Amino acid sequence: MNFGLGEFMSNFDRSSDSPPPGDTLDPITDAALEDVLKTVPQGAFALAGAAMGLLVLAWLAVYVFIFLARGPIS
Amino acid sequence: MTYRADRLILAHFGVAFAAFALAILLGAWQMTVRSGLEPAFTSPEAYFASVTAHGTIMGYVMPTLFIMGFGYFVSVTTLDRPLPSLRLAWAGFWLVIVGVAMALPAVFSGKATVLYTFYPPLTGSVFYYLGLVLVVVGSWFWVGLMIWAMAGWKKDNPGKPVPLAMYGNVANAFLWLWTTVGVAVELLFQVIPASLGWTQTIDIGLARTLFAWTLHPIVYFWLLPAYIVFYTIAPRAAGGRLYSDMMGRLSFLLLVLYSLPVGMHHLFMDPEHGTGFKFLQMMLTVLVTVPTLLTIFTIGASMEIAGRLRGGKGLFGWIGALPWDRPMVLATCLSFVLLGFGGFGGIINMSYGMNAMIHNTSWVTAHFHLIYGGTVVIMYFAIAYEFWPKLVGREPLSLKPIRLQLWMWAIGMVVTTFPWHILGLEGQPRRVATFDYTNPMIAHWQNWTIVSMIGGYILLTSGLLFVWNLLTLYRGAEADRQMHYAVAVYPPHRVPSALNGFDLCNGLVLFLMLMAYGYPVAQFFFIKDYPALVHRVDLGN
Amino acid sequence: MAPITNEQELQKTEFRWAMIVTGAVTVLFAVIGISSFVMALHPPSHVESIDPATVSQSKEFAESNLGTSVDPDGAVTVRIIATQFAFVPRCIPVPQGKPVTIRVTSPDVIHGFLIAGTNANTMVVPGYVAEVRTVFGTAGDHLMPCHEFCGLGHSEMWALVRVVPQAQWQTDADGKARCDISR
Amino acid sequence: MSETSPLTPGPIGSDHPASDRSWRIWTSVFIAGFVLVSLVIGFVILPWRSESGVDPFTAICRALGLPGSEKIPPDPGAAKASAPASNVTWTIETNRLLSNASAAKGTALAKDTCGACHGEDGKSTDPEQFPNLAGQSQAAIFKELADFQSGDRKSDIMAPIAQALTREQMADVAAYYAAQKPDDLRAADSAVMLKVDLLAREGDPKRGIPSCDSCHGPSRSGPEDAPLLLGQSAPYIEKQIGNFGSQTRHNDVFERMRTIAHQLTPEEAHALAIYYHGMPASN
Repeated sequence: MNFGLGEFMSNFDRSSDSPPPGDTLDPITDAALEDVLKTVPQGAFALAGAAMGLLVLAWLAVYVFIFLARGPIS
Repeated sequence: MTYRADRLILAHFGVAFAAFALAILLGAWQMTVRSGLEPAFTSPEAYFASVTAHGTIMGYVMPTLFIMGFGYFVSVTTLDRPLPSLRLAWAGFWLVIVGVAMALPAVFSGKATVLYTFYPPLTGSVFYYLGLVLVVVGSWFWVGLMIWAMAGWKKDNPGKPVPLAMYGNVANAFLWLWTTVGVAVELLFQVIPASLGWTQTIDIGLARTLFAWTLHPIVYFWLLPAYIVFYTIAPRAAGGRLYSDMMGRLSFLLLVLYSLPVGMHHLFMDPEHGTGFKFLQMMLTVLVTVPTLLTIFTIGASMEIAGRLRGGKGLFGWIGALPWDRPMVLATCLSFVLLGFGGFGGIINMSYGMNAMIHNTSWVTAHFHLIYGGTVVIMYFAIAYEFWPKLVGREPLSLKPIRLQLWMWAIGMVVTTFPWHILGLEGQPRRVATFDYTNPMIAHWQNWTIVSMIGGYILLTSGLLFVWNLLTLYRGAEADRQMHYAVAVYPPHRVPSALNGFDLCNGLVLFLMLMAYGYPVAQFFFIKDYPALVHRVDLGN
Repeated sequence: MAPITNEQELQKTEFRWAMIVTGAVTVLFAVIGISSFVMALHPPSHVESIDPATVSQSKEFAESNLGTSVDPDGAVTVRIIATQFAFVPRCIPVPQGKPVTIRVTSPDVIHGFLIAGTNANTMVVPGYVAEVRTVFGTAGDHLMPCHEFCGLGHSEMWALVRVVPQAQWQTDADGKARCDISR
Repeated sequence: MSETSPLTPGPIGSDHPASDRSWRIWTSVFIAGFVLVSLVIGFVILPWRSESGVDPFTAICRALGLPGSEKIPPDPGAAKASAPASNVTWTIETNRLLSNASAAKGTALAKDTCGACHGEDGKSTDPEQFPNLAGQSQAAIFKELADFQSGDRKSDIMAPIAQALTREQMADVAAYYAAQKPDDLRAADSAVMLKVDLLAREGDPKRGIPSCDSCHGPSRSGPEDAPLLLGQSAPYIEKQIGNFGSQTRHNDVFERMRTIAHQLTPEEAHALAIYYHGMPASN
């Protein structure tokens, strides 16, 4: 499966950010990356979503059961 | 290679961590005093001089020097060119050192017991304030050099995206320039004239509003290096790729944009402002959570890439598969956990009316120890461990003491701050040295304070272990001095100018600052208010 | 979610996450906004200036007029002075379940107080009379410590708020109510 | 391994200028709109609701924080307000009066009137009755003289003397005595039981008593008019604590000393007096 290499290769210039060839620390091959990208953000979505949801619920609980319970303020 | 900037960066880090070690000792001692276990020197003079020193070092000396060193390292390694002027960089450094050498003796001699937030009309020795002004002016040298370095690079690389780490670094430089306006005006035009005896009174409302201008964005100035490392170093350390480079640029922009016009949430309980601008700044404070929430997803995805590349399966299998043995990965994950707890404390502080529940209680102390002391400082450790081989040319002999130090810091921070949340809700006031634990209403506070103190001693051990690690561990194999930053899944080829420079950002910040602070600051020049008489605290012989 | 094969799809996931973040942030806005509107909640923001140097000469904050006073129309007003290193008065009785207005100022430096277990909380800035309006729900004694650094005596600066049930609430001839801290 | 992932740049990252301008427009519109909505809610909707029964204009002025737009509750007690404890007010004028005072002019006054009892060099001829003034805080001497003059502090001896003085003269003589060199003493901490030593240096959170040193110590971090105590004679200090406790002396603004003295036991008062009487710093 190629990534539509054809017409894009021509106008593609190597940005300074990508690892220089022969870089030992980043041996990620495109095949591995492409395979991983099949499922990637789902885990982060679930984790970040759960964390944020927990935060909002905890905030709501404190707001209603502790703050509002302690009487008005103005 | 760091283009002969190694000594400059090591000097910044060295002084920063030496001051850090001293301030950690003070912190642990203060916790012992508060726990009612009667340590030596429990006089209020000693306690509040220590609180001033702890705050001044942890708030002004250590982070400013660290961020300057961090900025020089990032600038030299990402732009792959020497600093625009090494001499100016050293000049800025020595200005900061002179400032510190002027401020700290005044604090330790008890002549400036006004805490690091000054609290006019309390007025201390002029050397304390002049010292802090020199620290800020010295850091402006760093700001100029960073902007100059990026401009020089962009001229030589027209149209190419600025490397993400440098973009965050310059964002921090602009943020710091905007941030210091408030405290500089307050010091130069209000507090220093009073300290020199030129004026008899100080307009307290104006002084507090100007300090609030600085008080919130300064914590984002401290926070940005941690975010830069989340985006540009941690993904590579975990063996993955940065999920989205563009989201990194967006987060840095939003952090600069929304951290500046929100300082008045420190003045919710103040009687010199109406509800209108407090509400506007509360609304903007809610927006400042957005870049952080975007970051936890983007970095989560980057870590997920690394985890799955190492064989992590299932929805959360990638977490276990991460290389936890690497300090940068361990620190990043611990930092996010502390960010969760600290952030929870923060969104409660900001919620308009609810601020009344916990303003100036131990809840606030817990919040900023978790966010700054936890999330940010643990990343400062990780950054130091990551940069040290590049600076001294030697790998660490073993990673075990490093991991131990990071774990102890996170655990110590949790043990110290959790009791403070409970005590905060029960109304334990801030900055009180001695409690009457025989009073049945607060007797049980002592148990929680002792737990916090134990956390404080864990932090003390961890902090000293950190300095010990830096001094002794880096004697291993020859290190590769070349710094490698994370690579994005889709490296950017061209980025819209709005995300490659700061003109739009500065324009919007100017608009927001005018809307958020225009009237609140201007009002003190035309409403009838009564300035308070200067109250000297440096009269002792 | 569809597998990512190019940058647009990746940015679509970021966009989707941004929408969820917007949703969460909107929940915060909504709860704060609506509860502030419906229950008229806002931080104490009564702006009234007073010359701190002559507070000791003022009629309203004269020694005899400090403390809790019930006006003829039943409104309860508490006048407090926060000065270096004591609240005056130190024992403050307030009726349970009735709206109370606390007016407080400082003749010297910045103070601040909170009444433990309640939402009463304010900074006390010299040059301004701060006003806090709340209702005390639970009867009993509440600690009222100074929570802003005001000098070397800050740790010993606290007062006691005694929430008196409606049945036992009584004031003297001119509407003043007092309590003794030792009992 | 191919050099890098040859994937196409996305729409937002694409390089034609249109996406660049759209970024600027959309962010500016969002921020301006957000600020506008917040202002409308913050200045119109919420204030109108929380101060119902008031016209919108006043509600907006209150939200702005314009002084004078606030509703101040009635204050029937003000009519029957008690007289101030002391007529001395720490204004800029008082400060200027004290800082411009000349110790030289004060010397003459000290020689012919005050010296007889307080000693020309500020060391009292009879310390039990007349306090030592050498090295005392100028503000404290000035305030006591002003209180003797106005009768806020009763004293048959001092009343006629103070009434003959003008405010400038009081400031001058106060400056003179403040400039005199006191004996070189230190607190007599070994002569008193520990609890009192702690009370003087660290205060007692149980009774809400701040440390005596926080106001009367060298740092004088408390109110302006708090006198230095070290070197004062023990009987004189004990008598003053007693006077405050029994309210016979009440020129302490906001009852600061009366509240504290009322809670001190006689033994504590006696021990504190000895503590501040002091002992020669040499031994």
